[in-house]
Parts: sequence; C-alpha cells; structure tokens
Amino acid sequence: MGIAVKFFASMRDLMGDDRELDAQIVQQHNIKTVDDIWNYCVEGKERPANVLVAVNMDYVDGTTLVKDGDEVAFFPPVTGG
Amino acid sequence: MGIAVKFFASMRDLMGDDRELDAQIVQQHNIKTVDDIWNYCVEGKERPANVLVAVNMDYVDGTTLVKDGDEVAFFPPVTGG
Amino acid sequence: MSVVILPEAFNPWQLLEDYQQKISELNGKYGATAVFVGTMRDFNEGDNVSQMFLEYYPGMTEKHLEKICTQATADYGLLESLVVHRVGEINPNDPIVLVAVWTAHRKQAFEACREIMEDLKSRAPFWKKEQLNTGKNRWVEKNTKGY
Amino acid sequence: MSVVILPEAFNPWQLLEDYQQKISELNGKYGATAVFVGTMRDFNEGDNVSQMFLEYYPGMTEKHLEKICTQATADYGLLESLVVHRVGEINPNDPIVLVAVWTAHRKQAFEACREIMEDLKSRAPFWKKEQLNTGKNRWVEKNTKGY
Repeated sequence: MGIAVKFFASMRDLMGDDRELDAQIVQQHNIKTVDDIWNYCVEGKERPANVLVAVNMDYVDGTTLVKDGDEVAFFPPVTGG
Repeated sequence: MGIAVKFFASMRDLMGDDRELDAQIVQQHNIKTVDDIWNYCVEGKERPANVLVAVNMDYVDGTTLVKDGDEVAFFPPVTGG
Repeated sequence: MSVVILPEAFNPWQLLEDYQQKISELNGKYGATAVFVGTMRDFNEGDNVSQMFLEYYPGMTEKHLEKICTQATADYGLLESLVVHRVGEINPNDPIVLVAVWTAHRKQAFEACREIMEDLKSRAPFWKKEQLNTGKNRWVEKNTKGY
Repeated sequence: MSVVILPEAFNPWQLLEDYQQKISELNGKYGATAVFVGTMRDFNEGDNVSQMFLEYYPGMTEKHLEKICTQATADYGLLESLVVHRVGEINPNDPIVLVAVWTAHRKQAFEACREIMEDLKSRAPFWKKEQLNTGKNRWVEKNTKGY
C-alpha cells in the first residue's frame, strides 16, 4: 500500500503532484513521522510554520507517527467561506 | 388640543382607555411633567420602576416637561421579537 | 434600509429573495449577509401555547426600528438592512421577526444583526399576549436575555 | 444536521425554505434561526476580481464540517444545522457559503452560527484562487479576522 502524500492549493504549485511512498521508500529513508515525510519530499527544506498537516483527514502535528496505508496531506492556511 | 395619554398592553388593562387631558385639566392640576400626568391618572400611586414612558414616540424619563399637543405613553417592558 | 410591520403571515426566505433582488445595485459589493428569524414556539415557561396576540404602538414602533437600523448602519457600515415584524394574531410556527443585514465583511454582519435584535427585544414597543391550551390568557412579562 | 459541498450555483433562500420543510417535525420547537451567507465580492485587497476557483479536500472537508456541526450541536443545544459550501468556478455575487442553525432561544442561535463560521473560515480545508481583471491569478493567502 504505502503512504499517500497530498498537496493542496499553493502547496501543490510548490511541491508538485501527489505522491505514493511505497514500503521500500519508507524503509529506505527511515520514515516514521509526518516530519520525516516532509523532509523526504523537500530534501530537508524547513516547513513554513503556517503549513497545515492532516493524517487520514484529521489535523495533526509533525511528530505524529505514520504507518502503511495512511494518507498524509500538506496545505496552506485555509481561505474558504 | 390638550395632551393625549396612551396605555399599552397590561398597562391598559390596569389604567383603562386612552385619555385626552384638555387645557383646563392641565391648568387645574398644574400638570408640567410626565410624572404629573401619571399622578393625575392614578391619583398618586407610585409608577412601577419597569414602566416605560414615551413623549411623542421617543423614550423619556418622568421629569420630562410636557406641552399642549404632546402624546404621552406609558407601557410595560416590551416583549417583541 | 427597510422596516415593515406586517399584520399577516410571511415567509422570511421569500422576503429575503425578493429584497435581495431589489438591492441588486449592491451585487458584488456585499460579502456577508447575517439573518435572524424569530419563530413562535408552541410552549413557553413550561406551558403549551396555542396562539398569541402581538400588540404594538403604531408610529413609535416603526420610528424606533428605523432609529435602530440607522444607528447600526452608522456603527457597522451596513450596506443594507431589513427588519420585518409581525403583529396581531399569531400561530405556533409562524415567523414573528426577521432581521437581515448586508456588509462587506462577516464580523460587521454578525455583530450588527445581533445588536439590532437585542435592541428590538429590549426597546421596540411590542407586547405579546399568550393564549394557553387551558384557555387562559397572559401577557408575557419579559424577554429572555440575549447576551 | 446536513453538510453539503456543491459544485454549482445555489440560492440560499430557496435551500432554507426547502430545508425547513424537511425538518417540519421541529415546527413549534424552534424559536430562533440564525443564518449566515457569504457571497463573492467583485473586489478584494484593492483589486477587481472577475472569477474565483474554490479548491477543497474531498473527504476531509466534509468530515471537518460535520465535526464542527456536531461540536456546535453539543455546545449550544442546536435542534438542527445546515452548512452548504460551493466549490469550483465561482462568479461575483454567487453565494459561497450558507450556515444556518435552529434553536429554542436566540442567544444560542447567534453564537453557534458565528462559531461555526469562524471554525469553517479558519480550519475547514478550502482554498480560493482569484482571477483578477488584469488576467493574473493569485491564491488568497488568508481570511480576514472574524472577531
């Protein structure tokens, strides 16, 4: 299954398309947390403080552990309504 | 012309119909303020603190002076909406 | 700005649709509309209420409502406002009052709508007389607190 | 309780009328309805805006809005709530969001409606991209403050 990584709005413009991190990538890069996913995707660039993170469609912070089958999303401040 | 005195809702049940105080009554009873009108109408009974007063459809207090042609209204706390 | 006293039943949503068409010169200018509708319940203070009579002070009621809206327009920068209030015989589930305001931003809309309703409930000359299921009548003595 | 994500234009007053008919078992129970409608303006931050694209996160957006309404129902004793949000291509003067709540008393209605809107504006996953009259596109970076 792997871990699905999604980007929305201006984050997608910045980061490109959604990605699927397969089990091999997860193991090879020792990906355990949301922060680890971010670091893998941006090659170490710091995550802006206002970027929001969700795992399986619930808000979480960067230290949250991820597991096979999770959906992780990064997105800018919301502007609906 | 005289002074028109109106009562609304439960105040009307208490005080009876609207009244017209003609110039003679006003002079004879030395009616100068809203309080004087109240006292004339109730023969001295104190006005409950929550009774509202309007002169010419604006809220006033009891010391407000009245003059020929004015419309004075007494009514209970409002309960619209 | 519009203040309406109505002796017959009204549909608040239909009135809002009609009113918004009348203010179409504001299309694209307002970003926020806040609306309050007060509806007659079939119970009050533990009793079943079968009907209600709503008395008002013709002349002063309109004058006071217009004053409230003028003040709110100045305080909150309202682009438009509408107040409709029912009078006379009212049945459960009938709308009693409609307050609507149009502004550029939501903060002003929320605050103005609530402010107008609170002033209306505490100062506009309306009085409710309830008819209970028991056949007894009673004047409502005061409104519930809004804040 | 109902949460709706809509890819096409809607008439908030018509939706309210329809929804109230659907919840007719509450007739006589609610005394207060508070409504907020957010509408697309034709200007923002000093620029003329000709169109907007509203992106969302299918799945999470609905889940989050339902969570907001469930929370407000518990906090304010809501009898009913309705949230409708437009997505996709939006033109000036189109309604974007509708929030409506039904309660026994007005205090709870006003506060719940505002609370739902504030949470929606600050936490629900929606993003606006504005197309300016100049042809330029830009993501809106943040919402205005609501309190």
